[in-house]
Amino acid sequence: MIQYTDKIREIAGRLLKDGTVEVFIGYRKGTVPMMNEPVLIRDPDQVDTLHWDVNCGLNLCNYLTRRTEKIGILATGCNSRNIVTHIIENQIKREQLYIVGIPCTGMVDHRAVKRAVGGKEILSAEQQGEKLIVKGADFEKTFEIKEILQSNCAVCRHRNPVEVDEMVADPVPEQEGVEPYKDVESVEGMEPRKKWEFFTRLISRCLRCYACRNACPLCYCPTCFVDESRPQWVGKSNDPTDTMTFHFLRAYHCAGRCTDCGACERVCPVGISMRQFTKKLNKDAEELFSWEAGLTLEQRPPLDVYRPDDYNDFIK
Amino acid sequence: MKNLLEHIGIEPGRLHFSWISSAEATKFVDVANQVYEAVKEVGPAQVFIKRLAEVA
Amino acid sequence: MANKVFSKDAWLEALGGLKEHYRVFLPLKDGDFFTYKPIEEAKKIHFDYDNTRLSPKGLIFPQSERMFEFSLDTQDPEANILKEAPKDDSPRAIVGVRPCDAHAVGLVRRNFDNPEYRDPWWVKHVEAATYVGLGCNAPCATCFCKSVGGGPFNEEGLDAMMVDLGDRFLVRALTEKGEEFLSRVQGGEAADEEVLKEARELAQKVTDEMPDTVPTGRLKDLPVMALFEAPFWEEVAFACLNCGTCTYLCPTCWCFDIQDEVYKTEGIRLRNWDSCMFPLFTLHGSGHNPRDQKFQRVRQRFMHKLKYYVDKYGDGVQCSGCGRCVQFCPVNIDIRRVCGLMDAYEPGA
Amino acid sequence: MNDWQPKITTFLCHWCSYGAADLAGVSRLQYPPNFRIIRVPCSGRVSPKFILAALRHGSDGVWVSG
Repeated sequence: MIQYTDKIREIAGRLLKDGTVEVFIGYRKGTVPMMNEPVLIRDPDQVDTLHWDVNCGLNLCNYLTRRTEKIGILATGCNSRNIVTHIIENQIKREQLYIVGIPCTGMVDHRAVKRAVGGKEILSAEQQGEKLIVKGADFEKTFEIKEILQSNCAVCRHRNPVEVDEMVADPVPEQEGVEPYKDVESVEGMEPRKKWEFFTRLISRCLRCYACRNACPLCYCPTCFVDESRPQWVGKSNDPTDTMTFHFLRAYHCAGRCTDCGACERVCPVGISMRQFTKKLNKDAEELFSWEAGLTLEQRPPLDVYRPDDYNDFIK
Repeated sequence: MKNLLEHIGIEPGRLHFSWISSAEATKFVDVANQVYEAVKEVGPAQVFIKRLAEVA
Repeated sequence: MANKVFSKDAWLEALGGLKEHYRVFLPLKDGDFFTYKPIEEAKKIHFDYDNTRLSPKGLIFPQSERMFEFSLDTQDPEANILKEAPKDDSPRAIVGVRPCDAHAVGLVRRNFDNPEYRDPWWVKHVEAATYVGLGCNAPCATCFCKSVGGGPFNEEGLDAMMVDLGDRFLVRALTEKGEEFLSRVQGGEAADEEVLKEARELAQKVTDEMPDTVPTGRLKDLPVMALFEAPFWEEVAFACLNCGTCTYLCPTCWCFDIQDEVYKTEGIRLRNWDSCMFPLFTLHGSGHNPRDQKFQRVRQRFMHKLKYYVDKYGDGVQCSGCGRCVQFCPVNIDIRRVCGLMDAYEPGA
Repeated sequence: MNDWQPKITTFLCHWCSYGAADLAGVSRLQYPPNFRIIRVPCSGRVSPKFILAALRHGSDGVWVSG
């Protein structure tokens, strides 16, 4: 990924120098393995801090909300779809953005790597082409990156950005024949009671730290429903019903908007797979409205418009 | 909404939507009966009810 | 003080035999990480974790704790009277605590148990607990306990300390509580001088080899307003998501929020962990929020830990160097780096 | 179990279903008494939060009608 990093630095330097953008949003190399930190730079001299590898799994679109400058931003497939959603929802203007597209072959699931080395401490993780070399105090292990992808990346169908001003490299081939909704289907086959148990167990470790909500570029409301106090919709303790209410409504607010970027899962400190909620909505959006979020600036999202032939079987 | 609620394990018979014009009193009664029967069929709600917080 | 040596199997068996004296909690594997649970839930005990994902503070200061109960039933003669919620303060032994987490108890004590103010529940829970530590033979790369007044074999805050000597554990009592604990543990034999020497040398070696990487020396002398207005906060805070991961995993974060909840005619007053990362933390009833912006909240977290605490108590930093926030911050905001920035700051430069 | 009667929280649009319910009453049409009706200015006023709040408070069913 040295090539990408060099190219990104070159583009960012040029854009900042010629005044196309005032700020540039990218990543810098993290202080711990498999964690990179989003960074905003203003000065062309700082471009050497920019970095790109397979650990850039957050969603940079998150950092666009309520900004007013001209912004250069890196965007993978899912990130660019979120930027499109931001534009459609009037959260940012297209003219404000210079989108630097990154053809993406997926991000590494840091939990899977840690699991694969038996939970031992990882001291370094270096990417070399298609491989990730992980070192600890008493072990060294080489992984094929495609075998340790984040679960959302493994089933990604939009690896190339949809809306760009410039690409850092040629587009990569899209994955064929992925079955993105297999796990959703297996839950759909359960009895209601079993489904409830499945989801209750899924979120039982939740700390209510709201990292999933805050990492999500869709969650930009000035006041979230969990923070509203008149009326108070949901209690603040870690009571299981309150936690379920939070996860349910958080997911529901992403209906028809989620691009399955996986940022929510990536940031969870206790490893909850909350995509189980949003994926069901994505599946419904696709099956009922033939809609995948953020693919075009031309069309309004399905929950935004009325069409006489909308799905309405549920209405008596 | 209904689909996601059902997905997390709320029984399909609990949530109903309908369109009834203000002139359709008979339809209202029909649907009311359907809703009643459906809810009665699934029985008392067991899950997703907030009581006192189950905490330490 | 008593010392005992156990073979590893004998030690596990001995812990199982403590049920009549203590509720025993220890780190158990829960999915991908370790977390403190009652020994009854143990399928397998292994003392080979780096550290638990959540600190043991939750055992003393639960994420949500009932404080009072009340009735709103008008027929009830005691309606609307707050009654203290019953609590189980029978003795408990928390086994396998890393020295950083025990050090943190001392840091938190200044807040919950001081001459001005005493938090009854926190104090009772701590009094009921016996902390049995486990020295760190292999501190993580993210650990910096040595830089903040602790160390991989620091004994402060612990009642007894286990040292892993390969095939055996040396368990040393450090306080009267620890002495009592050790007297109740079945089996084991008194440690001879050789074992003690081996443990001392191990502790010395690990402590010496651990780098002291985070400078904190200048913090107490820097003017508080200068740090407050330092130019680096916006840059530090840029990536922050304002989630509560750092504060919830932190063994020294003590802030809480009080809520009343009512169901029919019964109600409870409970306190929940709160986090200075949340905008709601400082939101006034008027709608005004003095810490409205993200960088202000991030600054608050670091200033509180690394400056206000130091100034108020004339000691330490409010950080035990456990490295949880470093490892699990989803956007890699590293307190070691921020502490370095603060410590090296030259006002006016 | 058979004499158990459900509680059904019902959100009715002022202009449509609420009128229909009124007309049903005026016309002396019989329907089950298990509905706790909340009149809303439009069924579009009903937020998902309302439905969750109804369930969280122990409703056995929720009916939204426009």
